[in-house]
Formats: sequence, structure tokens, C-alpha cells
Amino acid sequence: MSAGPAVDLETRLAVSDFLVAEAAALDERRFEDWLGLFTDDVTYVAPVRVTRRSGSPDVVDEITYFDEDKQSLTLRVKRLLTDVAWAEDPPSMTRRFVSNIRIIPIPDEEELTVKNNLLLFRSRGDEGTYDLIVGEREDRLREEGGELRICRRRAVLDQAALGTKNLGVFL
Amino acid sequence: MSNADIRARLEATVDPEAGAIPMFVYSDPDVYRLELENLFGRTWLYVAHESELPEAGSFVVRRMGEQSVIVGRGDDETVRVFLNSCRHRGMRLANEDFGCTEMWRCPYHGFTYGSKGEFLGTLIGAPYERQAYPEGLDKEALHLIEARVESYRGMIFATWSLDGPSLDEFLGNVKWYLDIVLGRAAMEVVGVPQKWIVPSGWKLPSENFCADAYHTATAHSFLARLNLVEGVDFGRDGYHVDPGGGHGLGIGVHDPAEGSYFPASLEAEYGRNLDPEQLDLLHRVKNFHGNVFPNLSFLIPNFIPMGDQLVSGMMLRLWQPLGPDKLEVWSWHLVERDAPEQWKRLARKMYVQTFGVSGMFDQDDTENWEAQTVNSNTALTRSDEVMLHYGMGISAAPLDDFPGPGAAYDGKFSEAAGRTFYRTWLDAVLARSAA
Amino acid sequence: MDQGIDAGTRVKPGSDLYAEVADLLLCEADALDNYRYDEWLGMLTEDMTYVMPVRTSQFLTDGKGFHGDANFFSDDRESLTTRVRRLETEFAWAETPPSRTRHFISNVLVREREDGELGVRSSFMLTRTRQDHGYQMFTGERQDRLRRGEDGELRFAGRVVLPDQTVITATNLSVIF
Amino acid sequence: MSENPTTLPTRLGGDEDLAALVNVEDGLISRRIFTDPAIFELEKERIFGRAWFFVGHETEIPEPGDLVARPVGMDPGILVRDDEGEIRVLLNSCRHRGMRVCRTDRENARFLRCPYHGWVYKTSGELVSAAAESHYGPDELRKTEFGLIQAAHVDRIQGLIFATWDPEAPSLQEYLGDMAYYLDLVFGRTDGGLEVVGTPQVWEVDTAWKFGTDNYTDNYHVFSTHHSLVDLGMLPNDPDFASHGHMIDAGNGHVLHFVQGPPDDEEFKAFGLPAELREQMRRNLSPDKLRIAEPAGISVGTVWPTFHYMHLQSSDVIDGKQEPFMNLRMEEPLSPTRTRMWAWFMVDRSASPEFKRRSQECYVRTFGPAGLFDQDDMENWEDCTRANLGPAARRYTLHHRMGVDREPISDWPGPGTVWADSYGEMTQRAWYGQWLRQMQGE
Repeated sequence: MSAGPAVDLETRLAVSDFLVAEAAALDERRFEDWLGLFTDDVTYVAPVRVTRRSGSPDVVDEITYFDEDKQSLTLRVKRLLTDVAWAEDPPSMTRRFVSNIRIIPIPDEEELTVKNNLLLFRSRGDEGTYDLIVGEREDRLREEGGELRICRRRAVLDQAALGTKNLGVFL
Repeated sequence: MSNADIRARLEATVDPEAGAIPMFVYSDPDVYRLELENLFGRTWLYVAHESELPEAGSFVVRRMGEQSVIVGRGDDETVRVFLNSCRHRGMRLANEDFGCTEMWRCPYHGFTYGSKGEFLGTLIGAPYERQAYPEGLDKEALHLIEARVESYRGMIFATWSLDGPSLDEFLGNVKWYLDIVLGRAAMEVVGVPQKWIVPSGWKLPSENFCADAYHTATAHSFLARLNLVEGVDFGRDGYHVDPGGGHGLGIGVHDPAEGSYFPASLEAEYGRNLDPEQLDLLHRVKNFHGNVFPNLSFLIPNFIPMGDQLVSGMMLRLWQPLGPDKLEVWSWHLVERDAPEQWKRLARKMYVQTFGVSGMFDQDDTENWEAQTVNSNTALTRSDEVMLHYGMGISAAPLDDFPGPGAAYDGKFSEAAGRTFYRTWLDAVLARSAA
Repeated sequence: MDQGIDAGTRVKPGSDLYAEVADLLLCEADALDNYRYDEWLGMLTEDMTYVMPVRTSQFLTDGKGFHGDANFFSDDRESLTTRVRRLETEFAWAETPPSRTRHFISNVLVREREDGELGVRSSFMLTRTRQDHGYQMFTGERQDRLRRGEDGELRFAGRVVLPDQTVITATNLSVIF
Repeated sequence: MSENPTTLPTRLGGDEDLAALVNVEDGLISRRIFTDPAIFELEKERIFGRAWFFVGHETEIPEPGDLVARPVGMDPGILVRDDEGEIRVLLNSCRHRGMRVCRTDRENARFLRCPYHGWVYKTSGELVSAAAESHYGPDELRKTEFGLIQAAHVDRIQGLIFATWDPEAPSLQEYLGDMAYYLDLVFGRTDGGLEVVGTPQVWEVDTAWKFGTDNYTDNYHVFSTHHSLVDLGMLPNDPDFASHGHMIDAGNGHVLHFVQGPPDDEEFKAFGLPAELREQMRRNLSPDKLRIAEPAGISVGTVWPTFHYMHLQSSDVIDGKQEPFMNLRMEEPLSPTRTRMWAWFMVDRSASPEFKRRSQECYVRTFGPAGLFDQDDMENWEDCTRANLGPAARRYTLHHRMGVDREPISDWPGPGTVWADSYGEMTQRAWYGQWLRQMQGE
């Protein structure tokens, strides 16, 4: 794995800019812009994490928190744009910290695997409290029409019991 | 508040038959203390589905009330439920969510228990034990603390009450309906439960699944906005059922002419497992919700088209109390074991999109339960009781030609089962009868 | 505590050397968060030292509150190897079942020192969850010395972990920073 | 199904019910006493308002004006050497509005100034001035009456400083009783005694405080809890290895043990001290004390209720050499289920720099929050606490029956009730016996 010399500076900056812009679109609630950052054949999943003994797999892909394609992501966005999406209306204040960006070129393909860490800070209501959603995203990026697009996202969260009342926010 | 004070307040203010419930019961810490002791410490509680324990030695870690328990299939194939706590210093024995093992070995001093809960000895070999306890150990007294276990249609329940009613008596009329929901075919849990934490008292979601079809038109009105359903009263057509015992059900039905929404390839299996009246109702189901007292809910959500197929992703829910104003949701997706693979795939996708922690319905529900919980603290600062309205359908007469047992009402908009939920709850919390 | 981390010439972001250092920090975090401890040990020099001093709350005029004479960690390559070997037994209860950790590494500053080593400062946030409990969180600064081996690879020759807390609000420190 | 014969009452009534919860004779202790908020409230008053507590060691405050902020039981305190060189323990709370007057962990100060309204105290606790003092009338301020609140009694043994808030408390010597003999043995063996290095490690654990105290004289858990180190060859692969030794009930809830190594292991004896320190030990200890110290490899003791010393030996790496170290520990309860842990490293003042360094390295790598051993202990305490919270668990007892029928020996050179074994729960039962007496208001 490498984000360093194996990947040229231009690509590194482009990927980094792309993820920063994506996080900004979500934090600023520009959901349609955000949807535009995904290819039409995107798959977007978040498997369930469990507590197991060391050595046993602790990610269960069979059941997920998200299991989306472009159509279902679009439906979620449309819902958020109605005036009755109570879970996010009034909206949460969110701030996404994206770091530890690691780029793995895929040989013989015009795609990149990009691993990155997500810390999502989410505050709602007037209780002065916040929830944290932490995990690793493994994204696959493809260039379409000169722009980077996400064609696959798999977000593995770090809690076996999520400490947030719903996932009305995107990962 | 002393136990006597809180009992007096409950007796004076909770009046389910009049449709009157005081708001403080949603999150009052003293009430919660009584609930843990008198309700969760005594009543039958759902702990696992048999498909989660596929072989001898399989176990899952669950909670009864706030207490961690091991639900394990012993090497004799019998399912038992143990307090997840060593008899020596009370240390937790099973630390993973699930697994398969011949024994549980306490990490602290090595006390080791077999899959039947029997005390086997201490860690790795007898010399250690002989040295530590030359006078010997009373192995019988060190048997894991064991709950009473019974199951129905693959659903495993346990209770700390060793001499209360049987599970069969406890479930009563609701069994006829559980047959349709979980007994119609061999069911399997898909993967593992989703788990998340909601700042809500545990009764709010329980009564919501038990007796509240009415909220859907408002809370989930995005459905109508996005033309996923027709009309605002899409949740009304069907039956509200109060089977007694604090359980409750709502069954949404569609025009029989449309035929069954369930996979046709399973028709023969349904026919083997259900009597004709149950089968007839199944064929008309478009959604089906309910709650087994106190905190086990189930739901077959509305069938929604995916491509050219109508699908629904059914679920089981546990509303695990974590405090007077906090709960952990456990949400299992279940599917007919022999359903077509394509149907299974679509059902799972539908379930994740509509329910579960990211589900578009669940999101709205959690918003309500949290705010209700916060508001119920109002009761702490007011001298007069804040009474809530549970009167819907209070004068309606039940149908006399409904095939299932219990009191069934025409149309899903009623709070009859909710009133019985609170009656049963009150009696249990005041320890007036074995719940 | 001062290992002269701020001595030397700044290496500018965007340069290949900076990218190489940043990459190493991220690969290290990736190895730790995914339980690849042997790979992590391979990133250390033979004379690697790993220290985390105890912090106290003091007036600014009395210093930053670190005490080189009281530590949470005071390890070398051999003792770190022992920690890793321990995790591989089935009895390391503090990490059995294992914690789920996530290292967030940022604010990376790189300097070239006269002795040929690189001095690297970075901020870390380490989140940890166990079983179905909430987050334990650690934040602070890491000061690393990096040295190039004969195979041309950069390795960690020294790490000082400066915690932001005077009281560690966590069960234990069975995780690696 | 088992009959679960040890079911207990679930509600706390009068003091008689406490006796039903703690049956020392049969070794059956209710799970409730660890987590019940009502019992915790009673503990605040009857234990933490009355007992003697360790606050620090005199080597932590060598100069006048040196002070460290420390809990005294459950109250915030200041341990200070005042201008006259006298050691004092003060309540860290201004007499005006109760604000903390010392807001750092350690400093050297001539005065303690409250940030709120500017009341200023000398390090002896005396109120010397208040801001804008002229606005107080002649008899309004009353400086002599409103100095910082002082601990009722402060006293020392072997440099270990203890304090109590209870004016009626017995003297420290009387309180320690036979335990003083053993503290003299362990801390007074070398020239100049032991010194604290640096500052304590402090961390918070989601445990009931008594699961910590319960663990200290427990040798029985070592083979199981720390089995990873058996796997690595850092502990003997012999379940009985920590069972050779003596356990002592020194009275009043104070307990300790001495564990002996294999007969042929000279290194392990005399606490594993290097030769020059062993020489000093032979000079400094009386013959009877020496008979105890010579064969001992490790020793752990508890001064009722929350102070512990752990004089241990271990290696810090695979195939490494074992080194001895001294570790002081204290629990500070924060709530029924959360405890702040304090841990000091100590070493013989007259030891060589090389020994001091190796002893400290071995300590830090094996004990404290990052220690190879301690990590697993805290895992146990947290899960013991969680598992004992529920309505079902609280109806049952825990099992403290090991050695309940074992007879003490009579040929021990030192005081106290002594058993010739170091696997046993005699010391824990003695501790809970004192807990019960204190909680019943005796």
C-alpha cells in the first residue's frame, strides 16, 4: 500500500481535494451535488461490526447498515429534500474529519482504491451533546468525463452498538 | 422517592381503562427501578431465535433487562440461558457477541463451566484446584445461575421467575398471530442483529409497535410525498388486535383480489404450517406489526415494489432498556429459509433502506421517542400530573366474526391494545400479579 | 523529553520526502488498526525507543507538565515485541476480544536533522471501542525520529507520545499509539 | 438446574440487613454491596469520612512550599510541606465559596490564592488576606477562624503519609496495629528507605472500587488472568507457582502476604534485591523480621481500606531477567461504578542508578495502565462490575470460601493471624469483616 511516491503528487492532491469536497457537500447539506459525485453503477454499503475473539472476523457483510445503489441513494436524498424528513429536519450539525488517505492504484484499470478514516461529529437539538461515528471507508474512484467519481464505497464502523439514534446522515 | 410513594403515585394516576396515562412513567428513574426489579426481573423475555444457535455449543450473548446473559445450546442440544457472570467474583464469562464453545472459562481465576452450565473445575487441570481448595468445592452450588427457558415457533424466551406461568400461558392468544408472522415457514436470521443506542425510554417503541398504526400518516408522511403510497390513511385498512396479556397487533390488509404478496414458491410450506383461517389472513397481509409484552416487537413492513416485484423485509426488535431514558435497539432481519435467493436479496435491501438504524422509517420514529422522553421530565417540575390521551377507539366494539382469538377491531386506528399494555405493565410493576 | 524534534530544516509538504514520511505514518496506522502487529514491528529500527510520559497539570511557568521520570510507557524494541507476542496468545484478556481502534494522524511537520535522521511531529486522535460500550478517546502529540535503513526504507527510531490528559480515562493502555 | 442456594434479600433496610449481605464466616458476600447506590452513600459516611487514608510520601514534597493535590478518601486534599517544614493535609476548598485553591497537580508555592474572590492562604492553611479586604467590617472576616480546613490527624510511617477527617479516629499507630510491623519491614529495610520517582500514574476505570481492593492480596487469579505471560514463558507453567507463602490478617482489616519462590531460586529471595541492598537489609532488619524477609520473593499488603503496596518481581521481556519493584496503589471511588486509580513507583534510595533504571522499566512495562499484567486485571474489574448490576445478579452471593476451614499456624516470627499458604481468601474475608464492622457503625 502506498499514498506516497508510488502515486504522483497530482493524483494525491486530486483525491484529497475530492474527498474534502465530498465531505463539504454533506456538511453543507448540498445533497444533490453530493449525489452527483457517484457513478450510476455505484454500490454503497456499511456492514455490521460485531465483538469476536481475536482472529475471528468481526465484520459481517451478510447484513448491513446501508445497502445502496444509485436509485436508493437518490430516494434517500429525495426524502431529505421533502419537508417531512423529521429525523433530519431540523438538521443535525455535522462535521466530517477525513484523514489517513491511502491510495492504492488498481493495475490495468483506470480506478483507484482509496482508504480513508472518517470521524463524523453529529450534534442535534439543544442538549449540548454530540454523537461520534468513526470508521474506515474503502472507496473506489473512477475518472468519468475528466472528473473523479465514487463507484464503490464500503464503510466499516468501529462500534458494535452504534452510539447514535439513527443513521439519518451519510457516511 | 420511596417505593411506597412511587407505588401510591402510580396507583393514583395510571388509569388505562379510562385512556389516561401520566407522562412521568416514560422515564421516571424510580419507576424504572421498579421495572427492572418487578418486570424485567420476573416476566418472560425474548432472548434469541433458534436459527442463531445452529449446533451444539453455539451461543449468543444477550440481555435480560440490563443484565448480560448467555443463551447457549448445550452439548446435549438443549438451549439454556445463564447469567453471564462467574459464581466466584461475578466476572463476565462470555465476552464475544456469539460463538461456539464447549466451555466458558472465566478470565479472572479460571473457574470453568460446561455448556450445560455445570461447574467443571478451575483452569487447566486439577492440581491448581486441589492446591487452592484442598477442602474441595461444592460443584452443585457453583452451577451457573440459570434462567427458566421455553420456546415457541423458534423464538426462545427466558425468565428469572422459576414458578410463574408457562410461556404458553404467557403468550396466550398472541400465539395464533405469531404463527403467521414467524411460524408460517422455517425462518432464519440474516447475519447478525444491528444494534444502536437511542435516548428513549423503552416503553415508547414497545407501545408504538404494539398499538400505534395511527402515527404513520404523519411521522412517515414522506411516503405519500414521494408517491410511494396512496393517500394519507394508507395505514388504516385492516385490523387492530388486543389479544390480552399486554401484547398487541396491527394487521394491514389489501384487496383479496390482488392475491398474496408473499413468494408463491412457498405456498405449500405456508399451507402445511397454518390452518385455513390463518392462511387466508396471510394472503391479505400488506403489513403486520406487533409487540409481545414487554419489549419484543415484530414487523412485516409495507410491501413496496422493487423493480417489478413487491417485497417486504421482516424484522424482530428488542427494545433493551439501558436506563430510564436510554435503550439499545436490537434489530434482526428474518427471512423464510427456503425463499428464492432473489427474493431474499431484495427483502434484505428493502429492510435496510426502510428500517434499521439507517432506515427511512426508523429515523423518524427515533426522533419522536427521544423528544417524548425528554419532555416526560416535565413531570418532575409540575405539581399537577401531566396526563396523556390514550382514548382512541375506547367505545368501539370488537368484531364478532374475526377468525383469530382476542378482541379484534375493524381498522388499524385504535389504542385498545395500548391500554392493555399499560394495564399489564402497571400490574407487573406493582407486583400485583406474575406478569 | 526533548529529543530535539524541532531542530533542523523544514521539509515542505508536496515534496517526495514529505510524502514518503506521511505515507509511512498512514501505513503504520493502518497496520495497527488492522491488527497487523508484525508488520508494525518491521517498521521499527533495532534500537527503537517508545516512551509516553505521565502528564500533570501545572502552571505554564513550571513547564508543560511532563515528567521524564514517570511514564505510562518506557519501551524498547524487545519489550514492544513482548507486547505483540502477548497479544498473539489467546489469554491477553485486555485485548481478547480485541478493541476496535482508529488512528487519526494529522498536523504532520517534518524536519531534516544534521545527524541524517528526520524529526516528525504529528497530532493523533485515537478512538477505541470494546464490546458494545461507547468510545474511549485519546488525543495528543507524537514526536518521532525516523532513520533510513540499509534497504533504503524509513523506519521509526524513537517515539515520544505526549498525552493531552493528566488522568487517562480508559480501562487500560493495551493499545499502541 | 441448580438450586442456586445462596439467594439473598434484594432490598436494603436497617443495619441488620448488612450482616445478611456479608457472611464472613461462610465466605458468602452479596453482589449488591459492590454496586448498590444506597450502600455507596453509606460508605461515604462510614468509611470515607472516618478511615485513615494514604495521601503521599514525604519524598514527593522535599522542600518547604512543595505541594501535591491528592484525594483524602473521597475529598479533594492538598498535601503540603509548609514554610516551617511541617507536613500538612488541607481540604482543597476556599472557606468563602468552596472554590478549589490549588488547581494544579503539583507546584511549589508560598501562598494558595483562590481565583474566585482572591482569598489568600499560607501553605500552613492560615488565611492571610482577602482581596479588597477593607470592605469587610472589623469583625466580619474573622481570619483566624477561616483558615483552610485541616485534616483531623496527619501522621507518618516510614515516610508514608496518612490522614483522616475524623477527629475521633484512633492514632495512626493504634489504627495500623500489627500492620505497622510489616510496613517497617517492607519500607524500612534499606539505608534511607524508599523514594517516589516522578509523579503517580492516574487513570479511571469503570469498576466498583471494592473489586480493586479485593484483588490485591489475591494470588489465586494470577495463573488464569495473566495466562498470556505463562504462554510466553514469563511466568512458570505451574498453576501452583504462586501458592507457596504466607497470608496474614494483621487485624482491623489490614492484610498482606509474602510469597516464596522455588527453594532453589536464590535470585527470587529477599525480594529479589541486588546484593548490596540485601547487605543493607541484613543490617537494618531485626532477626525476626529478617526470618520473614529473607525467603520472601514478593509481598503485597493493604492498609484498610484503600491503600496497597505491591512489592513484586517480573521480567519485562521474553526470556528477560526478573527485577523487583515497589508499586503503591490507591482507589479513589468516583461513583458506585467508577473509580480513579492511583499508582506510584518507588525504589530504594541507596540503590545503584542501573538498578533504579531497570526496576522502573520493569514496573512500567508490567504494571500500571499499560502494564502487561495490569491490563488484564482492569478488564476483570470492569466486567465484574457490569455483571453484578442487574436485578437477577444482585439476589446472589459471590464465592469467597477458599480456605474457610483452614487453620492458622503458630510458629510465625511476626504478629497477626497467619496461614501457611498463599492461595486462599482468608485475607479478603478479613477485609470484608472490617467493612461490615465499619458500615454497622462500630
